[in-house]
Amino acid sequence: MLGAIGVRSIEELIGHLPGDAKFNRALTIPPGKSEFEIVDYFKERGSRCAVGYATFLGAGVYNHYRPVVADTIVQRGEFLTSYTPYQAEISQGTLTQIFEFQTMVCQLTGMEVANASMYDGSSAVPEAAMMAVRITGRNKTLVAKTVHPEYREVLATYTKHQHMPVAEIGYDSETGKLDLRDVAAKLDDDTACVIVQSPNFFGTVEDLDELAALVHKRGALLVYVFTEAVSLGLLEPPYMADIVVGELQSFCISPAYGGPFAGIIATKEKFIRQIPGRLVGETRDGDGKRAFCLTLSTREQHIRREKATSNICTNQALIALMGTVHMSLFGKEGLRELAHQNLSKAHYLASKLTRRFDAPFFNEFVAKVGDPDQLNAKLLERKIVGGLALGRFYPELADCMLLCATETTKKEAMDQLAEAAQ
Amino acid sequence: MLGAIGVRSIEELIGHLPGDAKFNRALTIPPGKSEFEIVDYFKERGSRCAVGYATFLGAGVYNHYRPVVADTIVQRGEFLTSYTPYQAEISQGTLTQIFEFQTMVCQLTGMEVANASMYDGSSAVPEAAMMAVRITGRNKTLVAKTVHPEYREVLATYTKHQHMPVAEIGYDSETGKLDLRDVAAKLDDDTACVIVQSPNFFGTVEDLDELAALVHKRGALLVYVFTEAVSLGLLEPPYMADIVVGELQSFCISPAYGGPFAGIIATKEKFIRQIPGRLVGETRDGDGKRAFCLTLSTREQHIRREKATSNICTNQALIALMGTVHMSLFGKEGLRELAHQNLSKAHYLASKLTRRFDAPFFNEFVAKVGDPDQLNAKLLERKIVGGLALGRFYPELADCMLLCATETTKKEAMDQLAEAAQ
Amino acid sequence: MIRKVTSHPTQNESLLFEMSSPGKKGYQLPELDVPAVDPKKALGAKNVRAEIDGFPEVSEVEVIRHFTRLSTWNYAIDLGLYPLGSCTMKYNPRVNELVARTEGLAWAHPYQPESLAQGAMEVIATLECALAEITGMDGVTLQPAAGAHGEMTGILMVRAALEKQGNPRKKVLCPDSAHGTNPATAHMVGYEVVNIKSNDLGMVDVASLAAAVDGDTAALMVTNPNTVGVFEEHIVQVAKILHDKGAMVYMDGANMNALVGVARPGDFGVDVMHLNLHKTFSTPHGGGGPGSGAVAFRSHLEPFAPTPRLRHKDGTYSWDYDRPDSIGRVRAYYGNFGVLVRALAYIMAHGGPGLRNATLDAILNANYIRKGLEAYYDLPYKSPCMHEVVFSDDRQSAKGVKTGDIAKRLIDYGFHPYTVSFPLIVHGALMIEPTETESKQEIDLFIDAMQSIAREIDENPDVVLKAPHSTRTRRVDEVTAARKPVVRWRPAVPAARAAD
Amino acid sequence: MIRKVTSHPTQNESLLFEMSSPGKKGYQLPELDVPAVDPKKALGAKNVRAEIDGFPEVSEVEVIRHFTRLSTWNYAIDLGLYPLGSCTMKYNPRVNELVARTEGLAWAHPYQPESLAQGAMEVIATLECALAEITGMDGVTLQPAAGAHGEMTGILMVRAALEKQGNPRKKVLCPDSAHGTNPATAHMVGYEVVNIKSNDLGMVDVASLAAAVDGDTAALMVTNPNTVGVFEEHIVQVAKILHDKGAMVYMDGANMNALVGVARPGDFGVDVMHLNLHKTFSTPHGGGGPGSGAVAFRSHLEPFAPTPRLRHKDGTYSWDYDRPDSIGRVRAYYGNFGVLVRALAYIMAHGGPGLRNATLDAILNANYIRKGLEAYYDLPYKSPCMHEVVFSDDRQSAKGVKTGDIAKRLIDYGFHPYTVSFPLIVHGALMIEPTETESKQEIDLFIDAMQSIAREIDENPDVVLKAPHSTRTRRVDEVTAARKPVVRWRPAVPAARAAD
Ligand SMILES: Cc1ncc(COP(=O)(O)O)c(C=O)c1O
Ligand SMILES: Cc1ncc(COP(=O)(O)O)c(C=O)c1O
Repeated sequence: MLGAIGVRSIEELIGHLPGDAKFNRALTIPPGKSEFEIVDYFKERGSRCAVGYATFLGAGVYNHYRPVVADTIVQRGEFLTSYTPYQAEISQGTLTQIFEFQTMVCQLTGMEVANASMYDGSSAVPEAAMMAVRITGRNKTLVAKTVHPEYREVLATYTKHQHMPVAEIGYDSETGKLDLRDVAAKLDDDTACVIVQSPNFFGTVEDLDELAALVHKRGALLVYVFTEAVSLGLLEPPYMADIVVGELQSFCISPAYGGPFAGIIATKEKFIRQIPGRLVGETRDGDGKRAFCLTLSTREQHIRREKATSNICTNQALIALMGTVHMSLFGKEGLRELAHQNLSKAHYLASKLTRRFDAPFFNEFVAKVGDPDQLNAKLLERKIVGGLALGRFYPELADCMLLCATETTKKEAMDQLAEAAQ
Repeated sequence: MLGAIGVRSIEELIGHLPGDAKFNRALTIPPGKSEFEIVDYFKERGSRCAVGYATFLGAGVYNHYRPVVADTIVQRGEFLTSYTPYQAEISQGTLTQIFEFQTMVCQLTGMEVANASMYDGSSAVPEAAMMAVRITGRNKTLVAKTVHPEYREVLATYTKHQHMPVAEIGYDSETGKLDLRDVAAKLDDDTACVIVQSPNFFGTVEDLDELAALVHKRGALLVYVFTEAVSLGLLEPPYMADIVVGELQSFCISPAYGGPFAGIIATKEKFIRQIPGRLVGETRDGDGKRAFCLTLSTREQHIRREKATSNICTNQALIALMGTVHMSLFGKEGLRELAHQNLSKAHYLASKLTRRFDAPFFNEFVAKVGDPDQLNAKLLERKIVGGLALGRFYPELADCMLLCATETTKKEAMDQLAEAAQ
Repeated sequence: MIRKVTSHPTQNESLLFEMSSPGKKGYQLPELDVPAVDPKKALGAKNVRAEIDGFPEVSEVEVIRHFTRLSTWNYAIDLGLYPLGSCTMKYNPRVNELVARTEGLAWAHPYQPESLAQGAMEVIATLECALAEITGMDGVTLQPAAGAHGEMTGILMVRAALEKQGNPRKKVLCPDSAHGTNPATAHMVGYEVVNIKSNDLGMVDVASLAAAVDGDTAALMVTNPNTVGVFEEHIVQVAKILHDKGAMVYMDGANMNALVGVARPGDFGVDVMHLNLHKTFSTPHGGGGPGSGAVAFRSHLEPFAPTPRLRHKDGTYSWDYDRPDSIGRVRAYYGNFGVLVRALAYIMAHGGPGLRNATLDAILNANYIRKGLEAYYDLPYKSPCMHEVVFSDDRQSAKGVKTGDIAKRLIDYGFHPYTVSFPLIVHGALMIEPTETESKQEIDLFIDAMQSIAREIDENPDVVLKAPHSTRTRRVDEVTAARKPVVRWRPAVPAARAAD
Repeated sequence: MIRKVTSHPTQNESLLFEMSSPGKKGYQLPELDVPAVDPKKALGAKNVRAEIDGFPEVSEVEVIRHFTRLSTWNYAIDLGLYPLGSCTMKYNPRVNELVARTEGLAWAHPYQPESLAQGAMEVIATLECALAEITGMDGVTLQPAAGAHGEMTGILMVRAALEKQGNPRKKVLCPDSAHGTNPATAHMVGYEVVNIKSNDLGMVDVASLAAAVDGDTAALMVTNPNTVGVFEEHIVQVAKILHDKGAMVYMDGANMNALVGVARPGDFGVDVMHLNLHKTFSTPHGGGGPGSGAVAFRSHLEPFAPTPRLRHKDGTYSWDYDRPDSIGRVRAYYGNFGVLVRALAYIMAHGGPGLRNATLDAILNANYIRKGLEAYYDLPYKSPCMHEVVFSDDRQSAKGVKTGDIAKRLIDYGFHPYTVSFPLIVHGALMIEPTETESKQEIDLFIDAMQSIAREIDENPDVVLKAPHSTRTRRVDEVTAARKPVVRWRPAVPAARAAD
């Protein structure tokens, strides 16, 4: 090849790099390791990460069963090693699957349109707020304190320099639901949207009807956030919301120390041109057959540049595929049954502890336990990872922990936890 | 569907089964379990099987690294879930791969033709003997006592009712090699073949030239057996043999408590019509393009019935595919390097112990250890599975164990073993 | 009209040997942590080989691509209906692949101490019990590697038992509908094969059987349901005829998918039988194996079962090698363990009730196809069919179109063909077995395709005779392949000198 | 002549919603081991939804087949060369998929006690160090989920630093060759975007840059090598121009595959940059993600990096949330950890020397293609190219054939097309990046195909204008798709009432 190019050495090909820009020593990274040394390396690291523990952690990342089939499918090279489906004629597999994904997300959330995925639930929140700002021409955002604390941090980071003031809505200390009076007080004509999560960070199911009425009366949009997708197997979907964002991690995606996950954003048909990210649309091919392709890309950065709806480019396609497979496998009945098992397990656990809030909950709830750290330490001795001590995010709840039970949580573990909590 | 068939219930479809042949109760097998209960069940069973132990066991089943790629490929549904390639036009993937497999087996063994696979190394031995009987029209078989004991048991089972007397050849108690004088003594005009293994069960590399001369002078065939395929990365292939059979387990196939493995059988071109099992051959398709298909099936049971060369039908195709991938990945240099690492490890280990036999060996050897069971018990405490106590198969070697070291055997483990053996 | 497939480009690919370039390899080993040994010194110069001529030299990405590309040339269950009669091509659950890779099981060495193999031994014991219950037999051995291997094991056990009684006898009877492995097996065990003709219901003709059975008869090898998919209605009587003469009944259990939970060979007189776990119990065919030919037997044959036998005493499992009457080993170690794990997972997933339902669905699907096609293809045997249905090409061959041609045309319609020209008692057989895991949609498309082909044969037989038209490889010339067999690649001339 | 592909039937498949049948499901849960709760009681009747209208109802085998069939409609790296410029479609090693599934890592919860997450934290720390060494930077954050996300993170850090100095400034400069995410990002961080035109070597025009930089300039976002594959030869001077005015240099590291081991942004004046681990470090694209947009920065920007930062003290790792000057979080938790595991595995497998060789091979392959095609396609910039080469369709458009048409025709030749119409400064761009993992054979076939297409355009442009001809889906109508967007399936009329 060198001959064909007309150089004597491969080094010649970088001969033109200016000396002051060149790197003149070897990287301090050790020489290549063999496949099996690499496997051993990660096995050893993994062995130091709570293998064999029961866990009651939720708080946005949930332990659910992962059907084997999902992994079989995402490992097909045709899905794993293809790029964003720019060339429709040889990407119909991915395009068709994304179209199915968009449809299932709509069915699940009660919305009319959904995109191909967002980075995760947290980054989808500011994207929803920015979308609301574009739609309403207003700039203020109200967000419930019961929205996942890290999601709110991300919202703050994104909005800081976009002239998008953000105010927080308190919660009712009896029920853990957002404080409607506080909403009424802070809602004004500059308010673009109100962001609420349900089940909220405390696991409490929010009442949306009144809130929606209030918000819409003021001409603002209601943004609904979920972190536990399984809840939508049982919970009434947020028809009254204008934008729905959430995290699909619960659908076949392993916790993986926090990522990669898949965020979703869904909305009403009329707002479709303001939605960020990739969209797959139905069309016809030269023979008049149904086909799919990326569409409305005039919203996107590669066409619109600084005027784009977002700078998002690569999203979470393969993870969204896992979610699609999950929804396909469980389907109509299965997802409901899955949600029902989660509901039942969490309520069994709650029945043995003191709940901090009195309100309906799905598979998470806040328990009053005195000293959370002490209880968790006690549990670790029994190879149980306890709940999330809430003081970290809510000083007023320093004596509480957030506990989660899913279909994977065994009765014995719950009984052990209850006993330790006595 | 019932309607279309014209029955009212599915039970009606078995209504014609005679009452005395019907099963009138429910199976005592418990109701269906969920995927995750099944996964847990086998995890628990697996956890009771020497996980995390170093091992020095060989004796026909070897611990080698399994490149990840092999598993990726055998899990492609197109390979995993297809049948024997009867319909060539939609089976060229499998057919082409088998043709490559047959070729690599020939390159590895120095033979001219090979089949698509046998059940395993052990059952390939009697098939070779039966083949020799068909070729020579003689009926006696001589087999070295240094052929894997379980292989010899299988030979006995297969030959018992086919008028194929089998006699054993002793070994030289100094070198562990087969006793040429004993061959000379037992070889006669009724002898169809002499079966020798190299490296033999003691790990000793046999001298084949003299043996082959002796055998051929008497008009018998030489059958060469191997249990450690990796040895052929370094050892001179048995060009002088007439039939080569062996076990490919060392090529990417996990020990799996003894199976599934893949046996091979290879021979000279002139004997091709006497080879058992499936053969893939090159041909042309309707457009004159190179294509592959099953061939010479007139040898096989579905055509020849009782006159077939063997009753074998299903073989070990998917396992042979793993072997093909292994040979492709390592290739010319890699296989030699792999063999060289095995050689070096075993010689390091041997240098710290007392060898029973004085002869060249590959990655296994017999060590004099006094009381093997006692040593193994000591090693188990250090999470080491020691060698195979030989008394079980060779009473005269009751104070010896067969030890194996491969590229996976770590120096520290060998040092520990040596120290324990002091 | 072809509704099921559309053409699309698939990658061409040469043989690995043709794409090798010197020095390439796809794999890296860890550094040696002990002194490197000189092979010539250690093994003796004459024992060290030269480099392996023509062996592949390719990179990892080339390997992945090579086999990925090849795979796209295959049809598979994962792509659609695979109605090979007698092969029971049902869906292979993926969880089975996962559990078979459980570390402790996949890496268990057959010689590791029994104390460190209890988990693997329990898997074997549990499967043996389940299969005994399913077959109604008293014992099971899991050593045989496939169906034919199981047949040999079973007939060896029969022979050993008769020998023990003083006379091994001379003959094994096989219905003319039997699979080729049956007579081939009988022959390997030293028996003379006597063919028994079937009656016009496709069943063993009881009269000719009774006539054939005598003091020299060792056993009958019967397949039930037989290879035309018909249940042997007189099986109990058949068994009695043999038992009365001191002979035994061997059942080829390849078609057990029609009986699980519905009828048990142990209840209708069978003495010994094999199961194809790679058929009835969903372990993947893998392009031709691995399989497992579990053999189930009545207690009177237990002493003769292969060595070793698994024992369970006070909570621990052990291998019993003290088996004076055993036929010995039919293979090394304990069987295709990895396949056994998959079969047990399948049984656990279904459970008793689920297994029976699977059987009924398999029978339902076969009868539905029979109904859909009997107006188009000749049905040689009118008896009710079980899990598979066998047609003949009688009507079509009148127009010069044979079962093999129809099969090739099915490929254009997007299906893998049925089993061609088996069983031999049906002239020009089309042997169709859908299995229970096929949906009505898929089966309807198949029926539609078969009907459409029947019409094509009336209107334009040529399109069928020249099929397939849409595949990357056109109809292959099997005759030439067999005339001067080329079963391995060889380097082109220059390199040829060097060729091994 | 088309040498690379042959057509073959691929299975048709409808949407899951169209094949559902009531009551079917592909999955079974364990039995509930606690009392079943009544949802209406627990949640309140009005909070319990009706069944999900139109949601799939299919079996496991239907799911496997559905996605297996769909997958066969895709092109992928595993099938062949995928020369999308700027996307670095290199081979994705399979061992990375295995290690990413290591139990302890795949199942680590982001909130589990740090004492039980040390292994995962060590992986993150080790990768941060390796990337700092590779980029010549002082620190790295792995929180961003993709390149664009990394850009936002980096520009936010720039802004925070300037703010801390008292003035965030107003403008971010982007060369007209920049990727769309650059201006879009600058805008999201509240900056006005000023475009800088490139000179006729395809490089930033130093003069116009110098003219544009002033006290309102916050930063320059430069891609190096830039999007025409050319190394910015005056990069050191460029950086100085900005630094002299108190502005900073952000580097888009999407093209880092051209520099690893050869040049380090930290050495040529870059203050902050992102890396696309899903490009340079081989993590799979998965049809559009997940990725990871690691951001590397000089020490003066460290205080502003996202919260939390990983700390290492006396052998234990911990997360530091006490970051008063931090820009805050750009996402929840710590980043796309599973992607980080893969990237680290890639770096370990190559090692320092291997990484540099990969870079050189990538450059070699690009130059080889350039040589092979420069006689056939117009090369707008004659500067030496690095890892990718950009042609224009000048000559071909004269005949009415555009880069998009040539791309479609490449599909018939068995290749995925190059990047079409980017960068915008090249009219009708053909942006070709082969990467280092392609063999000479594969690249020669590509060159041969591109030459053949050039000839076709001379002889018979129509065949190119109407391409692709061989695919199961012919050229799709993107215009109609956008005119009245249908982005979800809806049931046919009857069910429609019920539709949500
Ligand atoms: C009826 C029948 N008997 C026996 C066999 C042989 O089984 P195997 O191929 O597993 O050896 C088969 C399988 O082809 C069969 O269909
Ligand atoms: C030059 C350049 N910059 C930025 C990006 C954006 O990276 P990502 O898609 O990971 O957000 C890309 C990828 O398309 C790119 O090619």
